[in-house]
Amino acid sequence: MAELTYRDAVAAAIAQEMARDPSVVFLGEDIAAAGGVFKATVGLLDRFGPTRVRDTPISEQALIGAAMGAAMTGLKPIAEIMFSDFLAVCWDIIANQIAKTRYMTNGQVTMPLVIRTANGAGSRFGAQHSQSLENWAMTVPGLKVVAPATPADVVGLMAAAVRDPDPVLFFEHKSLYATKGPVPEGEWVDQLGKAKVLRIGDDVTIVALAAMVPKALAAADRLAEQHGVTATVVDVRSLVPLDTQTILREVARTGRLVTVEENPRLCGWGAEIASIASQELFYDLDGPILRVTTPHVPLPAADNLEDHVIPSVERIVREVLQAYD
Amino acid sequence: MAELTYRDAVAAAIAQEMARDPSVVFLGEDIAAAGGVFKATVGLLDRFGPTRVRDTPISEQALIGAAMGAAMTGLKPIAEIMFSDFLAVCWDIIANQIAKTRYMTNGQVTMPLVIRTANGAGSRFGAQHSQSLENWAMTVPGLKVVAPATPADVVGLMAAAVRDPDPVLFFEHKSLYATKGPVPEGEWVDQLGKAKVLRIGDDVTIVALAAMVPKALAAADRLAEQHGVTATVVDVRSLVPLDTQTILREVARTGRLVTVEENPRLCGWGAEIASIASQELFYDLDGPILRVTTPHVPLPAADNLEDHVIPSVERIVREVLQAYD
Amino acid sequence: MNTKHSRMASPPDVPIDPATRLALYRKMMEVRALEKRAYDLFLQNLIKGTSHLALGQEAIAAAFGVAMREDDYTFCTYRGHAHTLVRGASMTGVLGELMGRECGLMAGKGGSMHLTSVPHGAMGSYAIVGAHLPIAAGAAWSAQYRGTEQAAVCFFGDGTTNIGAFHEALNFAAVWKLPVVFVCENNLYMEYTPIGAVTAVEHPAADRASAYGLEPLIVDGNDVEAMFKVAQTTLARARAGQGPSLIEAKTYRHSGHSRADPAKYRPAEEVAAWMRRDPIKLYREKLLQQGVEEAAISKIEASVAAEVDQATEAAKASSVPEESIAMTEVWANGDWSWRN
Amino acid sequence: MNTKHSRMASPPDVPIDPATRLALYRKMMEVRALEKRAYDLFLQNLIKGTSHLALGQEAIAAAFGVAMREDDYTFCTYRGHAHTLVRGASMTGVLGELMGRECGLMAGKGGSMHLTSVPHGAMGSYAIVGAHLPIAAGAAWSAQYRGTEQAAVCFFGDGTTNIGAFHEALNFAAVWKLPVVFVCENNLYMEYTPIGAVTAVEHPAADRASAYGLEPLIVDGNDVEAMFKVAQTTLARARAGQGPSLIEAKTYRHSGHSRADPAKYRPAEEVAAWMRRDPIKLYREKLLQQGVEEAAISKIEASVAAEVDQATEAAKASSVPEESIAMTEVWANGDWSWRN
Ligand SMILES: Cc1ncc(C[n+]2csc(CCOP(=O)(O)OP(=O)(O)O)c2C)c(N)n1
Ligand SMILES: Cc1ncc(C[n+]2csc(CCOP(=O)(O)OP(=O)(O)O)c2C)c(N)n1
Ligand SMILES: [Mg+2]
Ligand SMILES: [Mg+2]
Repeated sequence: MAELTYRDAVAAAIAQEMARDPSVVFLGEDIAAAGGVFKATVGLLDRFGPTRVRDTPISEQALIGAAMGAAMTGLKPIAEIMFSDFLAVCWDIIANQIAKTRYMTNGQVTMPLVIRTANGAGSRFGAQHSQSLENWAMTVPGLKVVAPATPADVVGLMAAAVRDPDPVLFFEHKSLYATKGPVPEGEWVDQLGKAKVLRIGDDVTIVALAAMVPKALAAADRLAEQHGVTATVVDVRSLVPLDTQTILREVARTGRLVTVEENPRLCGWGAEIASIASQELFYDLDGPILRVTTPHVPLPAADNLEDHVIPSVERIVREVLQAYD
Repeated sequence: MAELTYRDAVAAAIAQEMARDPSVVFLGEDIAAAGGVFKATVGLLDRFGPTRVRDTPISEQALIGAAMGAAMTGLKPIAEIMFSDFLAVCWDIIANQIAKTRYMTNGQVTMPLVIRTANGAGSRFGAQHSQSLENWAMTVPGLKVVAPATPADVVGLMAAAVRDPDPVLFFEHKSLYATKGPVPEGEWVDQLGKAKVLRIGDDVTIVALAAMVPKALAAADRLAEQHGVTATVVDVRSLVPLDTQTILREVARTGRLVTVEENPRLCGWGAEIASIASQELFYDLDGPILRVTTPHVPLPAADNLEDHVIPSVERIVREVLQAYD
Repeated sequence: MNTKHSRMASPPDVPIDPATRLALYRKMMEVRALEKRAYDLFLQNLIKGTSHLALGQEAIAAAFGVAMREDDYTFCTYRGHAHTLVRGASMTGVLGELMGRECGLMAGKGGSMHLTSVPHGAMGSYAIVGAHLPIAAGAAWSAQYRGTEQAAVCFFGDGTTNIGAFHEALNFAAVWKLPVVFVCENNLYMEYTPIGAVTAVEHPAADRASAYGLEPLIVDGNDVEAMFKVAQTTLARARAGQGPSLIEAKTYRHSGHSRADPAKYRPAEEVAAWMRRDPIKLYREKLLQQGVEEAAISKIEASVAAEVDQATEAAKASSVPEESIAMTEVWANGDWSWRN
Repeated sequence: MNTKHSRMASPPDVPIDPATRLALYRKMMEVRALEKRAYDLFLQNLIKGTSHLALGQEAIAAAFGVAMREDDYTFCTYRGHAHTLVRGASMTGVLGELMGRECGLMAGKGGSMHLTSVPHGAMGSYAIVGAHLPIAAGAAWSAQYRGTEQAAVCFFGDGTTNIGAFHEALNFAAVWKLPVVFVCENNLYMEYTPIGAVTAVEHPAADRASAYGLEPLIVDGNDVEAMFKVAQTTLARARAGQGPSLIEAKTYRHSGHSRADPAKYRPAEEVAAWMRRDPIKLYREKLLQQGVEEAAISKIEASVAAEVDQATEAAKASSVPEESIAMTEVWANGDWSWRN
């Protein structure tokens, strides 16, 4: 096992796939010569050259459209959208074109591409550079949606995403870029659509994603140590496909479900999981389903305000105790 | 009471508000000289003239951006996005700019504008002209979201939306344009954030929106007549603000909740309501929460295929009976 | 008309050979016959939804259909029956799709606005204005990367030149020198609105060319030979690695924007003038003047008429698609499932 | 340099009066002092998040700040401290916002990238490239509709000229003849990438002007008087109902793109050459040459220095915002609630 930062894991994953398959190409703004604004793609230009690693103009529609056209004709592009908030400027290409073209053409077209993007809050960047937008992608049939929480998952899920014949939106969390963790040596490929049970408990199942995973784990520790409540923690990892088997199995076992979502509340991924559990596990539930989310407000910039709205370990603990006490 | 079509109600509502308030202006593609591609805005140009009713280029970002800039500086624009699917081409302006600017400026800016758009399936227009996208708007804090099911609600809710100081996304359903219904004579203004109980029953509460409302009513009739199941039917009308009081009261009373959504399943508005009910009414529920939705696929064009995927009266009846039998 | 070619690969000044001329005529006739039939089938309520015909604009698609290499890529719009057909897609497949039948190019799943025939290089019809310009650039990028000398051709209307994706795609393609030909079919209207009422310049495409370092190319879109020549030169330029071109072809649609539109907003004289410039009528006269036997022309016309009749019958005879296919091909494994 | 004004309202050829000259100098100094202070506060970790300074680009904002009418509208980007300040927003409000304090223009809710001061006509700083161009057009539309002869001025960078919203806004504003002045601050880089590497033309804004029926206007953005004159003529044109203008002001930023950027990608000679063309240094020399007393200049400098010191202390003394304000002002009633 090598120790890598989440940031370096991005470059390592892309390099692993580009080395393996010459049809993998990479494009985005400031990703080549500059190595990315988060320095997550440093070294790729030097290693793979300017025909495979290409800087683009500030033209998200053009670059995502180009990725689509290339994917339809034999390449496997990885496209970067610098901040997930900017998905909005090319949302038509993603939601209406990339997602639907295979279906509309009754399978004539295959769309093997990955859109990777820096998602999430915690950097005091304000309302237009901090959103958690996995649910936007989840609303659109035809998109796969992944959000890794660890360096190992960055590599394994990125590799799986690049090899997947369908379009994958790959949400990297900005506040995790500096975190470190072990990554298997050699080629490492994981599987899309598998959640991970990170901790086993009996009283409640906490389901979290991306930067909420370490917080959920910390909350589970505190619940156990200070309150005698033992929690299972599940890292969803992949929203589409969704590993309902793992999630529902754990919820059924503990009888309780808490989702921890960084997104503003309405129509977050937790709502979907809650609706599935409330339909399929009705008779197994011992108590109400709880969603801990950022309140339904845009994100403030000041550090104390941002910290106030994003779910914290304290808030997760407090809300779980309130709900189940 | 006058009998109006849903289509004519749109023009009547806009006319009512433009006649009342000279700061109301209306812009969009083919809305003026041509009266709109759905003929929902016929007569407005003649009545209010070309400085208030303006045709635009095919430039959704420009026209929605212009509406925003005008709203910030004293006007009350109504902007048309011809099909809701095209919201995607100006999603940045809507989701990142219009929705967040009041909050980011700590209230310095007010954003009184309405974006009206033709939403929904049933016209055999295929995957890029048939989507039900209310949930896209619902995911974004700072947007109000309305979807009328009747001509009276078109007028009353449009008037309320125009008078509201906040941005409102107003989803008109294409397949309802030809339907007729009574509209109060004289000035008619309704209230945002109020659901309507259309039918009272004891066994289950069916919550529906827009074109699913008449189907839910028909399903309720059939459930009563053929199966002895009596259903309350609630027309949500306004997703943000959401009238949880009315919805939860009816669900608590009947003990059961079924949502009927035209959107593809994942992260639909029904998921949000299900998650609220599963948290707040856990001990009042007598059975699992059921969501009847379009399956999570893009929409097919052929008539039999489109009919197959959109929730039908038969399917609502069948799924309700399966869930609760 | 401005037809500067200074930056183009040298235009082939060789006369168009007789076989090619008849091929051009035939392609135009095929489009005409198909579109007229589509119109009739509408009136018979055998086509549901909407449909956007290319009646009057046949020369542009036909010219490219003849000029393109088999492995080139076409990207077009909802008004794309013509562009799909000229690449070799079957009439039965096209009419079947419009009618929502199993024999349709996409078995009814896409519909009139999304005709696609990948085996013929018809890479899709896109119904949201502007989206396919960057996508076409991407296919051209792929060809460039793979070194295949394929070109991508992207058709769109005058109204499309005012949307953001147009601008992004043109700049992107120019900077990356991509082998893509952008063809603006300027039929003077964006839906019901005259293009001049919503555009800051007279020639919506050509007057923007310099913003991307490109030459303005204005062509008479109703002159199929002029179109054929500009198709050849721009395709050659693409294959030679000289980058994109932007063509503005002046033309006119004979019918309304779509099924729903009687096109009353157009001045009668304008319509009449353009009807006199019907590209098929013009070319038929020209062929006769050039000494082509009327019999050769009539033979084409009869053959096309028979073909469209046959296709109509085949499409009518085809059953509606199985409902189960509504739940297939979301993913490459054929499935639609989003969960385990 | 190309500075054709043929379609412009006649440029005022009257010399700039002494008071205005000192006002221009003072505005530049204010921006310089504020931005330097922002830089220092960063190093002291009193500013979190990110920040984009206008060091080296002061002349453009200053010229418009002096030329604009009080009720005109400014729209700018994340690199907008300068444009906000020159409209009259307080230094304390700006620095306080950067530091996330209660005294900030938006009490910390917006942050460095979203400075807004509506009472001063500073209608917001927008952090997603291109978005504010159509919004500025909308404010201009509102002014046109209300008949107020207000103008909107919209500042953005060279990199912004390649995004779709730029194209849509320019065409829209031209067709509707809106009173808006689009000011491209061409500092030669979009973030870390030289603008020439991603743009099909040499002058990213000016070479696009004709695509919207506008005159190309290239100005030395480091010459504050040249900027002032073009500001006056374009604002006059706007007020006279002659429609929008597009200015390309050539300039250079002294520091990196943002806090995180040491700007190593720029050739040393390029940086040195532009440092020699520091707009403030140039103008100081010019003022002295023109016979302005050095004392008058020093007095401005001292006064500005004192102002920024005072503002810094005031901002430091201001408390952090109450957490409760995170839950206000989503809606016009002050509330955030989405349910009853
Ligand atoms: C983004 C977007 N906006 C609006 C529409 C609705 N619409 C469909 S076709 C059309 C007019 C297009 O005009 P033009 O580009 O000239 O093509 P033509 O139909 O004349 O061939 C419009 C506005 C759309 N499909 N997509
Ligand atoms: C749509 C969008 N894409 C990318 C970015 C990231 N980004 C922020 S500033 C910038 C460069 C802008 O360059 P330019 O327009 O020249 O302005 P400058 O920063 O030089 O003043 C980029 C790419 C963004 N904010 N929005
Ligand atoms: Mg047209
Ligand atoms: Mg720049």
